Amino acid sequence: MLAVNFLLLGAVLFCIGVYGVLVRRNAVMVLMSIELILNAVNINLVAFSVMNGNLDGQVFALYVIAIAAAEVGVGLAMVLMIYRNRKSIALDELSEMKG
Amino acid sequence: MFAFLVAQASDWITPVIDWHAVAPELVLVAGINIVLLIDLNISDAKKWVLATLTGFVMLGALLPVVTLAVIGDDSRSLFDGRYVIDEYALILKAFFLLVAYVVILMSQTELEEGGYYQGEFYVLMLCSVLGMVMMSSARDLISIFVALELLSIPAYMLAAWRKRDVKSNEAGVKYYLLGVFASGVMLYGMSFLFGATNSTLLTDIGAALTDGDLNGLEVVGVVFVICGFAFKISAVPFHTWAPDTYEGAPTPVTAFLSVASKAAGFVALVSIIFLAFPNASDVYEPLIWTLAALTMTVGNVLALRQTNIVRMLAYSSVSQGGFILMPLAFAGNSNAGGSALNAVVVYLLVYGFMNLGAFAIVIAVSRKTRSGEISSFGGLFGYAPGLAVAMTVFFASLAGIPPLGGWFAKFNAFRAVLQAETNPAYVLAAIAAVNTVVSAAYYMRVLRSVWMDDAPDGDTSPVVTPAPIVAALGITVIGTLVVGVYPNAITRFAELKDLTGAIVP
Amino acid sequence: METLTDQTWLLTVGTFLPMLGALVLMFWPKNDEAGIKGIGILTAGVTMLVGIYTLVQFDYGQSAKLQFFVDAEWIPVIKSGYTIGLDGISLPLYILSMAVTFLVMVYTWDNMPEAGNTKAFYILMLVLQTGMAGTFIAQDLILFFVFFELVLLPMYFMIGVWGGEDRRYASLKFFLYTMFGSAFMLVAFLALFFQTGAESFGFAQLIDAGAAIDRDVQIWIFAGMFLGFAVKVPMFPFHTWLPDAHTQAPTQGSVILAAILLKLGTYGFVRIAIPMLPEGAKAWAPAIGILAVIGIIYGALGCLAQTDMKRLIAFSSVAHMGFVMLGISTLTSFGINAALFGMVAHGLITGMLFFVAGSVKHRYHTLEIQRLSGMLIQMPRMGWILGFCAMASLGLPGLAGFWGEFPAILSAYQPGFGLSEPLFRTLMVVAAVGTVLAASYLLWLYQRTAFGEPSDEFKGHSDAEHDAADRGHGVAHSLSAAANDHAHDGDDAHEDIHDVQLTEWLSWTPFLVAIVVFGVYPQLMFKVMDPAVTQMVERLGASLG
Amino acid sequence: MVAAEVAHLSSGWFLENAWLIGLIPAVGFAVIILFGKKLPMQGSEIGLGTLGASLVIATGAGIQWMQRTNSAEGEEAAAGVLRGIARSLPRVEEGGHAEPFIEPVTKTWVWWQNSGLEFGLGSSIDGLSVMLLWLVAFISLLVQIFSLDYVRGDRRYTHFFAAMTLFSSGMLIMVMADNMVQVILGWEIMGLCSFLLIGHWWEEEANAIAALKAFFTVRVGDVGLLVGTAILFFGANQYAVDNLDTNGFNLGAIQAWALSGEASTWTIVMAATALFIACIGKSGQFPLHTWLPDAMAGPTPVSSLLHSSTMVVAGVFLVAQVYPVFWEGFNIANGGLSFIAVIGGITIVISALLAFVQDDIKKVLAYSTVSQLGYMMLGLGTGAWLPAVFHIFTHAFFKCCLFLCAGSVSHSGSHHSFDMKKDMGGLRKYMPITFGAWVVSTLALTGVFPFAGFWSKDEIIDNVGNNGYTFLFWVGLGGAALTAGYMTRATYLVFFGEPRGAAAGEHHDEHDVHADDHQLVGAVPHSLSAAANDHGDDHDHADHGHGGHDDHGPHESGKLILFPIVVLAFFATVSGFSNATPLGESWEQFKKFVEPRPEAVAFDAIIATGPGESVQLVVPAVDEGGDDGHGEAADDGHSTGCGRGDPEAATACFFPAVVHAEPKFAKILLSLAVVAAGYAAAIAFCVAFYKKRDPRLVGLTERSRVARAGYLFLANKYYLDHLYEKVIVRGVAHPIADAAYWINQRVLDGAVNGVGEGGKRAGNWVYDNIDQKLVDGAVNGSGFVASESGHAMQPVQSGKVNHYGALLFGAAAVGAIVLVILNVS
Repeated sequence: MLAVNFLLLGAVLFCIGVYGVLVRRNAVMVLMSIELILNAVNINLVAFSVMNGNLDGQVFALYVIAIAAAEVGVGLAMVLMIYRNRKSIALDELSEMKG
Repeated sequence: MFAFLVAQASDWITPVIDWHAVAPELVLVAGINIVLLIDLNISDAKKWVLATLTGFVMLGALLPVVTLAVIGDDSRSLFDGRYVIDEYALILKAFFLLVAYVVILMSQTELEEGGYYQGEFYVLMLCSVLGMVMMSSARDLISIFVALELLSIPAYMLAAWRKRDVKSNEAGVKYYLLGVFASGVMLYGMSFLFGATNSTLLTDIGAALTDGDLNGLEVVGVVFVICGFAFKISAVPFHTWAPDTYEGAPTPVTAFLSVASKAAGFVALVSIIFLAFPNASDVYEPLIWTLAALTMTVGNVLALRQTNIVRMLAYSSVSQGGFILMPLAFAGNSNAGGSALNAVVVYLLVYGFMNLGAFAIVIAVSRKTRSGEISSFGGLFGYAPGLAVAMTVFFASLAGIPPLGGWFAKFNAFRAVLQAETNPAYVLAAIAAVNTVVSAAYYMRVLRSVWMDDAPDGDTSPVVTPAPIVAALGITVIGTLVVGVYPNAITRFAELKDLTGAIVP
Repeated sequence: METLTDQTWLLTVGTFLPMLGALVLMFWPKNDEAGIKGIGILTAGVTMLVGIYTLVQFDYGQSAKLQFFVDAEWIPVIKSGYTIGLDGISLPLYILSMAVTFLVMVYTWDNMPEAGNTKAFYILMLVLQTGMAGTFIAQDLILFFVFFELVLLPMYFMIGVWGGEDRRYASLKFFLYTMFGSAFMLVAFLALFFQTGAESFGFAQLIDAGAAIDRDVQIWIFAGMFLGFAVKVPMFPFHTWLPDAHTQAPTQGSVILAAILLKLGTYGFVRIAIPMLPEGAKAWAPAIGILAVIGIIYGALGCLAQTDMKRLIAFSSVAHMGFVMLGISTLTSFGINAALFGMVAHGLITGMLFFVAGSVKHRYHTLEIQRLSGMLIQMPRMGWILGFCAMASLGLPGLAGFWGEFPAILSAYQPGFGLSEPLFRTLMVVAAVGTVLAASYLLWLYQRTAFGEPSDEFKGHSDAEHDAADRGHGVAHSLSAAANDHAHDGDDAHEDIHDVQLTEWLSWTPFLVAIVVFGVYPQLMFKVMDPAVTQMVERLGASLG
Repeated sequence: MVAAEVAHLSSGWFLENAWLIGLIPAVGFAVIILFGKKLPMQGSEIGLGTLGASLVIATGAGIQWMQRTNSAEGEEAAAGVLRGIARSLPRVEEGGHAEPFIEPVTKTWVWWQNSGLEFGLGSSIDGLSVMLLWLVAFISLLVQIFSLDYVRGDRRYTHFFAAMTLFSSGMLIMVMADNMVQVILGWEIMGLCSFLLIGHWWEEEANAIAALKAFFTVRVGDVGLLVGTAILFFGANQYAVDNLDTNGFNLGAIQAWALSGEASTWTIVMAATALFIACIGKSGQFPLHTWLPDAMAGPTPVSSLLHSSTMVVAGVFLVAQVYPVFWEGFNIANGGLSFIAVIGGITIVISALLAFVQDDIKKVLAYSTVSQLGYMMLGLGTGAWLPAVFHIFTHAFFKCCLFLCAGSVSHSGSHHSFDMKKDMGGLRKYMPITFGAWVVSTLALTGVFPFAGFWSKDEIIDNVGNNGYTFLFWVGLGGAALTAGYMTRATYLVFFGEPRGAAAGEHHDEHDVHADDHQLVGAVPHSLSAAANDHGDDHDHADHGHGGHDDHGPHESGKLILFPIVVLAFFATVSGFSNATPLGESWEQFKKFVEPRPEAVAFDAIIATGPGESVQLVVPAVDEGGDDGHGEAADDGHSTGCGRGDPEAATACFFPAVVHAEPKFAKILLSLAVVAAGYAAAIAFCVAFYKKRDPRLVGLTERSRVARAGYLFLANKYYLDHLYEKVIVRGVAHPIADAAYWINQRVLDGAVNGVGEGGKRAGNWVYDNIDQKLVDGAVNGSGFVASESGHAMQPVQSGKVNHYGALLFGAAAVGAIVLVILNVS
């Protein structure tokens, strides 16, 4: 069945995204990886909605896209802010607080 | 394919909207716009107006909640069951609004003296509260997701509110990245649930999931969704962001996060578990059991090590989360189900009072000491007995000592667990019992320095506590005491019927 | 269980009146010391009067029944009510708690601990009193638990704020220890409640329903309660908080701790654990008996090792509570009567001993036994009072202590409900040996502190010696000479060591009188307790078959 | 025993209200403590007054008890003539009917009740108790009179009298007790007073320690009392409740139960053993006797009252009181070699030997007391109940008298020293009255005809032999000889020979006396006495007396001191005749009035009115088929009586049928001879050793060395001295006695002290290692573990976003996988 391929694609994207979040030190790259995860989700939703013939999935996907945009906006703003304060966006330097 | 989509789209009926039911949300929306507009054209000197205004918005939103509670005993359901206003929802809406009101009281002076942006702060606060208020009515994956983001995204920004402060930035970024990541994981799980059950409506999902014949898709979906909210309620091992964020963020925001947004997470978790997973107890019960045990234990032992009071409170709120989570592990149990719901709600209410109170004290004292170290509270009893006594009330309550609110909350949690009368229940209860003692250790250590030590630098000038904070303290102290001495005050709320439409296992 | 419901207001008033006083004090100007003390003492006094009125109104003919019984709604959700009542078992302790608090407050008039802040001190004592009194009248598990825990915080602060050098450690230890016990106790309560499926947390229902639970479950639940109560008693090996707490606590704290707080544990056994879980009690009785006797010997040995007077007294309470627990563990009405008597007696005697220790510390600024000597020369009255209490404490017939010890030992000869006789007879003999040890450490203490000449560092600072010196001027002898020299040289580290003073007399006389009265005529208490205890044991027998 | 007839028992006010005897001094004590200091005589008058009152009542009670006894015998009392002849026949033979058991007169109130059991407090008067009541009241009164002068000016004069009075009250309460609890009450009160009075001069550490030792040692014995009471209670309770309408604490019930044959052997043996351990402690029997000599640290009146005549016989009294228990427990009936007898025997010899090597006069008397108590125990242990009790009576007089004489000597003769060798000698010239009293009492103590000791002690020895304990019989005789010996030695050292030391009017500083000899308690160090002394003017009479004042040498004591001595000496002379067995039954007042009759009593007779007021007694008549023989036939007559077989159904025995020996002239002569021998040897020894040892002696011995070289004749001349001194004394007396003393000090005493020390060590060890390290360590350890585990987890909180993310996703993934595996089949 076709849908299975979509799901596999979604899974792959998800894994790439997770991998990116876990290993990348660059804040922007992490944002990107998160976008990948969200897109994996979207693909899943759309695929399922087609599979089950149920529009809700696509509606859900639209919401996700919209909110993802908002999130990225906030995220980039924050990245900018860090950059201003410490001239670097390397995440592993963000460890003022620990323990 | 397209044709069939059109066919789907064709029979669209305009949903009937019960305006009274959504009045609280509407008031908040209106409030957001008003505050925004006023903020645009008002001199910095007058910004305090905004605080007052926001406060009134909260109370204004509380009004329809009250009327709803008074009039409507039967639950109102909108958008064919995706948005439900029942007793449970109303209690929590009221709770969120009240908490937000107290937080605003706490933050006013902080913002004025800290020289932060004020208007935006209140606007974002309102947005976040709107998200929470929606969350308590949301009964559909989509609306839950939307509400979740609505309450989270402003919170990310609030956490980073002290722009110039590196710690604050760090707090915001960590919170943001992990939050988004967690919600990504959660969404992935949701997509599976949707795929497996072909619905986003919780009750439909609940109908579709049944113990015994669950497939991998469903299990993964359930686990990921729960994990997503476990992040929100900072349950171990999804708690890592909490201490850093709490420490870095402005204290009022910390209070807001540790109470309101955590509560929102619980609200979502409760409605999902009771409505969507009632028959997936084989999956979520072990999961939540483990989470609860881990959360209370790890939170406590880590709190023992802290020297910064805010960070200690962060860990303490982690472990408190464990206690709130505890009853949910037996939500599916035929004996304990009902009282588990009560236990969670009651605990949330009490927890709100005492934790906010604790943070209010921290704010009030640190205005003088300018330090977050526990040692800086030394001799407080000497020069500010009032604050010291209030602090004693909150911390003792957090430790669960009668006759303060905390004991009743903990008692209810124990009660719900033991009502299950199963061995896992007894084990969990024993773990919790030990944890109450461990937690008492660090709460009492703080009180010890408050009562028994001398002021670190011998500075015993009295503390000036601004009126708003006094008001906040008043509300929280009274709440804590009343609940403890006469629990009926809230138990009558907690006598909840099962959530509307919940499938009783 | 039948109840008498006349004058239902009495107990509530007697219990919560101190809270009222505390409330008033809260808004009283902080610097008005006298006013604060006055209000505190007044409140306690009025409460005491209410207590006396209760004594008068109590129907001794029916002391087995709960009197002044109230059963009001409190927390319907969890089926817990405001159920209070008083019967022969709780009456003595209820009154004792009132009397002790009152007298301690009187004592405080002149002997306020260094840390100051009279206001807070009195408020805490009043809160403490409510907690203690409430525990003894509560007839509902949850209510009992609330009161039981209510005493924690005040005592924690009392030790922590007004205590000795090591107070921070001692207070936290006390708190966590007790908290630990009561956490498990709460779990046990709930388990009991759900296992019985009783329709409320009221004692009566649970006593009726408890016996129905099957044995193993009872044993487990009893274990939980045992933790809670045994820590409070404290029984070996949960006793280690006691010496620290006692040693560090201010005199007032030690007295209240010894006189009342320890009794909460034993009272819990008699009132809750044993009646509600007969099988569990029967299964645990040997263990309790053994631990109790270990406690007796162990506490005595601990005493022999002490160099600090107060710490010695603290260990002695471990030993004495051992006798109480031994009596309880026999599950006979004889033994339980003895235990209840022992509780009151120990409260009076050990409380009194702590008073004396406190006053000695107040005068000598030390409790090191080596440094104290010749107290009889320097403070004859104080010395004799100490001797009197020591004699009472080692169980001299004719003084209260004996009636706790002797019947307890006696009862162990023939334990109830087919408990192993060889075991308990062995315990009896060991306990009897314990009385000898008691004699040895108490007399040893007395001989070293009271007898002999005053040690050089304190020699000649006491009023008594000065008088002697003044009288003995004509005769040339070393002591008065020394006294004169010391008396006359100007700069002098110690202020004069006075004998017993007015407030001390006021607050001690009732203790001393009570010790003698109950010692000479124990019937006063036995008559009250006996019917209630007998009834309880009969129920036990009924459910144990 | 079918036919029965009715006898009437009279009663009277004094018997009914005997409880006052104990109560009055108790009240007196309270008064003295509270107001004593304010009274003109500082409270002493209260003590004297109350004891006087007690004495009056006791006397009245005694008289009425005799009437009560007589009233039971009805007309037969008239036929007293018969008894002169047929003295030793069982009373059955006389007038053909048995003498009934005379019920004690009891009066009790409910003292306390526990789980339905009611315990009484009051008085139960029978022959034994009324005798002792009178004795104690009498002696206490005399001793207090003595003390008036003896301790005048003492800093704690009032406390002294308070304690003395309290002691009397305690002893009286114990003696009149009708239940074990009351016995314990009195018992412990006495212990307390003993502690207070021995430590009366506690400023000196030696006294304080002696007091502690006394109390502690006795307390060790008291374990036996508690345990024994418990065993008896639970043993006898059922029987008592069923039959006698009382409970297991009641003494009568215990007696009846013990004789009823219902008691299991194990129970009764354990009970008897436990109780006797208590008596060993109280009555200073071997091996717990070591506290008694040390107790001499107390003032002399204390020694004379508590530690010789009254308190220490409490143990003996207890044995006599619950005699049936021991009778059955140790199988005395069938001549079993009882624990009691053995201990008694050992004690007699051990302590008598010890008395030889004492230089402190009070210690000689102390060991003598121990030895005499040994006699009493020996008697009780061998079934000679009557003589033993009688010996309590007589011994009280002469031993108390001896102590008072010693006190008088030290008071006026030896400058407060009690050291016979240092400070005494030749005092008879100065203190004739004291000397006379001393001699009389000594003769009484040694059992010389016709003094008191003779009638009691010889009766004991006689009966011991008669009951078949031949060996112990000889032990008793030997003891008598030793007694004679050491008393002679003491007498000689004190009153004969040349005055030495203080007696010769020398002044040595008391401090170095203390320094070189610690036995010299009794005197108070200067500093204190002066500090203590409120009124410097009557120094001369104060106990520490002449310290620092010029001294007019030894002289006779004042009247207040002499009066009691003389009175006691008188009784020491005559009291023996109150039960002069050899003179015939009409003299046997003790046998008639004190010894309970071994006759069964029907339950209903007791329950009917309850013990007490005049009752109608059902007297079982004895079948005429009984033997009518004489002598040993008498014993057969008894061999079916109480304590020799179970009593009839529905009847109870309260006293076993003990056997009374016929006095045989031979035996009397024998014992007199032994005593005489003892005297002879001792006098010879003293004369040779002490008197003839003048400077000449040394020179002579030197010459005797030379003589061995040549002058054999001269050498032979002093051969006797040589023999005496070198061979007999060094070779015999010293080694044995020294050895005994060595054992006493090192082994026994060491053991007692060792127990204390060991306890303390154990305490330290347990506290340091177990309590602090183990138990407490565990507690603190747990806290440490918690906090450390927190420390271990802190690295997880690395602060790095990626780590957090990894943790987050890892947990989710693991959870998902596990649960999938669990749930998806």
